[in-house]
Amino acid sequence: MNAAVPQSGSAVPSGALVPDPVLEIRRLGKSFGGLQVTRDISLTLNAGERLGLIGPNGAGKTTLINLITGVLMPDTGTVYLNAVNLNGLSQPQRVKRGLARTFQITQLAPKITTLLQVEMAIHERNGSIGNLWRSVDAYPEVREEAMGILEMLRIESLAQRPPITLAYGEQRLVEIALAIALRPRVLLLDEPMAGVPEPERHIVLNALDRLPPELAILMIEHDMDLIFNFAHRIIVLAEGALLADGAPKQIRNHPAVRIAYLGLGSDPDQPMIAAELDPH
Amino acid sequence: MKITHRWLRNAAISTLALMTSVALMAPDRAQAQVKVGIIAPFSGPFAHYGALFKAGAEAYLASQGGKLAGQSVEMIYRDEGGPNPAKARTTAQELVVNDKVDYIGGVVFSPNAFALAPVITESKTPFVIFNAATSDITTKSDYYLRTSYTLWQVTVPMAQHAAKKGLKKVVTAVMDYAPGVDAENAFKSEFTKQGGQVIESIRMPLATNDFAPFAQRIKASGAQAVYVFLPGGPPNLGFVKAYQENGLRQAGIEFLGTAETDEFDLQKFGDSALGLTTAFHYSAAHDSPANKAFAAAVAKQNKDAVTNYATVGAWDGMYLIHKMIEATGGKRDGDKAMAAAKTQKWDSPRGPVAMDPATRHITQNVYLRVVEKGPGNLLVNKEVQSFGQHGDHGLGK
Amino acid sequence: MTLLANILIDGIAYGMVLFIISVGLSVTLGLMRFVNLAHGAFAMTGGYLASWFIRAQDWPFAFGAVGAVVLTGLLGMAIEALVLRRLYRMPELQQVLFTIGLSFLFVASANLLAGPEVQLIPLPPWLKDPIDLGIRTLPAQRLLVVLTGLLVMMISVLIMKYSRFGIWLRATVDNTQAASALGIPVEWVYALTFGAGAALAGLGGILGAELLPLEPYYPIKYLVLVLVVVAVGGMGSVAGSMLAALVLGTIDTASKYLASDWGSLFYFLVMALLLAWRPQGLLSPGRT
Amino acid sequence: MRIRVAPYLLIGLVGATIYFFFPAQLPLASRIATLAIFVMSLDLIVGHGGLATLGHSALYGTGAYTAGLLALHSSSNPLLGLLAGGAAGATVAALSGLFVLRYQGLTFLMLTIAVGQIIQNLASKFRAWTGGDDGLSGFTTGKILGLATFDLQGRVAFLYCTGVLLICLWMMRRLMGSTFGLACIGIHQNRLRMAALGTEIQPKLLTLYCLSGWFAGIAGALSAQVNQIVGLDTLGFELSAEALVMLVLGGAGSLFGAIAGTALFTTIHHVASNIDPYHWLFVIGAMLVCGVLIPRERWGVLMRARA
Repeated sequence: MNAAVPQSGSAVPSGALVPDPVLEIRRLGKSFGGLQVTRDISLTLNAGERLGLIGPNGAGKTTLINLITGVLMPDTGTVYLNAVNLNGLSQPQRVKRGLARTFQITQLAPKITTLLQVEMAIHERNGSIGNLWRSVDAYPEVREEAMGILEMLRIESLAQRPPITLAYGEQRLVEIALAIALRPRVLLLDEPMAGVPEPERHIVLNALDRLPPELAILMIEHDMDLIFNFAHRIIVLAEGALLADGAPKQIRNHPAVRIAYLGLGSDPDQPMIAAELDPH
Repeated sequence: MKITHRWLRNAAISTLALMTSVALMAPDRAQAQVKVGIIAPFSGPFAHYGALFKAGAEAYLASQGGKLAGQSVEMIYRDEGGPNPAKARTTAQELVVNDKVDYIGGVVFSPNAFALAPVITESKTPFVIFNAATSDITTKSDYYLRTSYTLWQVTVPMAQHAAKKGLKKVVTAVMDYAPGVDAENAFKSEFTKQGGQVIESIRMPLATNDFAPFAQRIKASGAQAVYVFLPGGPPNLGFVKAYQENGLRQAGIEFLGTAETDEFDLQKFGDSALGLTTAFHYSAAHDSPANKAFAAAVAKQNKDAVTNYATVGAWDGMYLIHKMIEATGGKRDGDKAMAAAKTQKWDSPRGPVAMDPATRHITQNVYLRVVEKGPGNLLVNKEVQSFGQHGDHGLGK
Repeated sequence: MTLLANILIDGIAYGMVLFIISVGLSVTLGLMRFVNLAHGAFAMTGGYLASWFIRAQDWPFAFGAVGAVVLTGLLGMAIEALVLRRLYRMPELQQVLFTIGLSFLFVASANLLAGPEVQLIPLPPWLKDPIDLGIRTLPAQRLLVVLTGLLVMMISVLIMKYSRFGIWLRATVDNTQAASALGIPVEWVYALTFGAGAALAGLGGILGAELLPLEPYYPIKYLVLVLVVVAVGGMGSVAGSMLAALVLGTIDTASKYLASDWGSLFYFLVMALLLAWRPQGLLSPGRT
Repeated sequence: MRIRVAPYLLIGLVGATIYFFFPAQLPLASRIATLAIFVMSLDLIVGHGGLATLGHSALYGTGAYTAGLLALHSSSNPLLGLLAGGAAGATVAALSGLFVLRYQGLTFLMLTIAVGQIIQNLASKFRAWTGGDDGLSGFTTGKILGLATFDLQGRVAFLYCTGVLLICLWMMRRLMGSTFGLACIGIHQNRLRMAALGTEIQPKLLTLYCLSGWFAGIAGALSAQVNQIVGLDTLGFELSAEALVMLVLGGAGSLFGAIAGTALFTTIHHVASNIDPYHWLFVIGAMLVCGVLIPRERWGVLMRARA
């Protein structure tokens, strides 16, 4: 697919040292009716990079995710994945090119066991999902791989349980497992902590630590503790436009961000008070 | 996906149900000498046919003292439902194989009657059709007999009458299904032969609720009369209502019908039906001792039942079965029974009738009738003229 | 020209009959999101009651009709309170099965109580005669249906838009829990709305009886007809139902004038195209 | 392995019991077997794909007419008839699916009704080919596997229908046990999730609809061959609605449930209408109403209490 593209990922980065842009967004714009919800956003995500995306409710975070994943089509601008223009490609086509996501509210097939769902993701990746005749049970290598992913996330004990029997935090992990099974280049995590009760938080945190290092991750989160610890770089969205882009430290000290979003004074020495900030 | 206990339970339940059904249906009836299976709609929108068939057949049996030709007779009724040939065939098969019936009677719908051909041919079971009116059914097996009518049979004399009356331009308006098309063809071919002209042929969809557009089309066509065929029930009421409400009568467009003023629906028309003319083989108002006896016998059997073409079809059908039992002495012998039935001639409540040995269809008088007020202020189909004996004109067309 | 006028007159008159028999369903299915396939059963109940009042009890037409409508509404409320409210949370398929089963029970009961034949509702003299429209005549009964249809639409739109009950209903349908927390008597709102839907169904059964004769199989026979109107019109939009009924009525009438030997092919073709064009219905409120 | 063979054995056992001990019920059992294939095909799209349809008889009827026309004009080979019926059903499914599968819920339901009605109207219009309301008849069915023709007792027909039922069941179970089947169930349960996995939903559903049409067509062809007549009712709304009732009665999503539901519904219909045809609707009506009001789990309790 990307053979025709000159700069695409031949150079395998170790960590985030060598910039290897896998996801590039150029001047993206989208409006609903007369309301401009995304204005001229450009950003780059490198292999192995952990990018945080924050902003108040209504800042256009979800719209941005929808534009990247192909749920919505932009009015202006372009999304590149491995230097391939994604405009006009459907959501499944983008997934096939290496773009995976999780949902703010978990989306799982409620009655299919965890293991089978992961297997399904692997079959989807392999292209064996359309096989009409061969039984699901006749792919030992897929089952093994699926089990391996569950083990990596330490949820192998959930293998035979369907999501309706799982705790919410566990369902998050299943979503992450599905995303990993797709072997994406880019993973979009849409508020992975949303709705996760306090006692289950560490499960998700541990899982995030175990994500493959070469994966590029874009995470939206309201949980400031989490995002400032997790991200290498943070971008701030406000009213549909990019407000700031920089390392966590820079963002914490960015005057405009402190006022507009973090709700703090412009003095960088003043400590952050709240872990979860939401002006609305 | 995984097989659970559910299917086991489901399967067990269904098996159980099957067995129970078998147990329920195990024959524990007193052994009669002759068995007659009647297939008719006892459920669904056409259930009144079943009721009338049953009333007619039971009335005939009772009029003979409960025995036919000295043989005790068991009547077995099976539901036809609606037009569903697959089910009709299964039903006939069960009647022949399980219940071991000697004769089959009934059947309202032509496709169902067609479906029985292989069963009756193979088992040599005489089957008397009480209603189903498509002409060529009787050609599909040698074991068909029919005591009802065909559209050709009653339409041809109607077309001749229209021509004789001096009508030149006529519109046909029929329901768009097989008997309707039969009726349209019959009228067109005979009326044209007589020098008339069918200026428009309207086929009305079976699902029609609103007949006003058709009434307007008839009115606009400039015809002197409209020849109509509709199946019994609600469409009849709808069409006659539209005929009145859209001023066709005032415009002098004559109504030439067949089964529309059937006694089952007649009283519901109210005064709007007065003066409608139809050509048909049976009127409840037919003045003869046989018809009076028939009406009395039916009333004794079921006080709600009317005497109409369905009731008389069943009554005469039972007469044929009676004669076949007589000829075979109650033994099962389809060929001997058919030989006897084919040459029968008798005095039916509708008038003198005879079986045509070639077509095994009934030859009968066709009458011109006009709807009038009769005794008790009830509407009747008054026979004003007899067109004489007619067989089925529809075969070979 | 006359042909066009004829198509329009008959089409609108027929469309109004379609509207009047489906408007009740547009309330129960459209507004309450309850897949009420027993709609025809309530329509039949209204018709049978009216027929009984007017024919057997010799009530005047208007009395009999109003009495039947009110009784049908009460019956609807009773059934809603006793059973149907347990079904709101069930999957649609379960609602389908239950209401079809209910329809079967109504069919069998009607057959048992009144026999298989058509039940007539005798019209008073003022509805019997055709009225001259200038270019042609139209039965007075049909004019009554047209007027009643317009009236029903106006009243329901007014109630939905401006009355407190309308606000309650919309709140309840949107979010029952929140509405309940706000002190809205949601159980009563549901029961009354369903009752209103049943009463409207009964009204349709009575006024539509001239074209859709009352017989035991009524609930099943005309089910598809009314479902089509509501689906094409848009969920919960009474005005949409009217628009759909008029469009479909006109199409059906036009096909009878111009292409009657194709059966109801064009009716369903147009329905499919309309649905494909506007899957949520011609007029669907609260959706952009 | 044991659990895989068990269902076929059970059906075989029931079949053998009917064949040897209740020969009187053979015609009824053949009809159940034919309908069961149809209801199973409906289960593919309703139970597995999650799309409620009321136009499934369009696929069944097309299969039936195709098999009938084939037997009438060219070959009375039953196997060829089944294949032709299946192909016709799949073709109609493919053509209509391209259109109707874009929609969901009530819109999809209404569109399937429309497609069914349109096809039925066409069949009625072209009566020169289809026989219109009189039905398509006059064709015969050749020897089954070159061995036997249908007998009056319905033995051969029963064995034939049961055989086709078992083969169809086996095929459908394989299909639904495949990765494709898994994906369809996934689409049923959560379309968002499947799209996020990269599943192209429409093509999957179209394939499923075609498979469903294939089996529905086979069922129709089987009915045509056994009854040697095809009526317009095979394309009718009533058949679609009844099949849906049978399916949900047995439990949508389970092919065995489909068979059990068909057997239960058809048998009760048969028994009830033989006892008193007038009131059979009371029975089915009460059955549906109670079936919904009393949750499945409680049926077991009730049954045990009675035993």
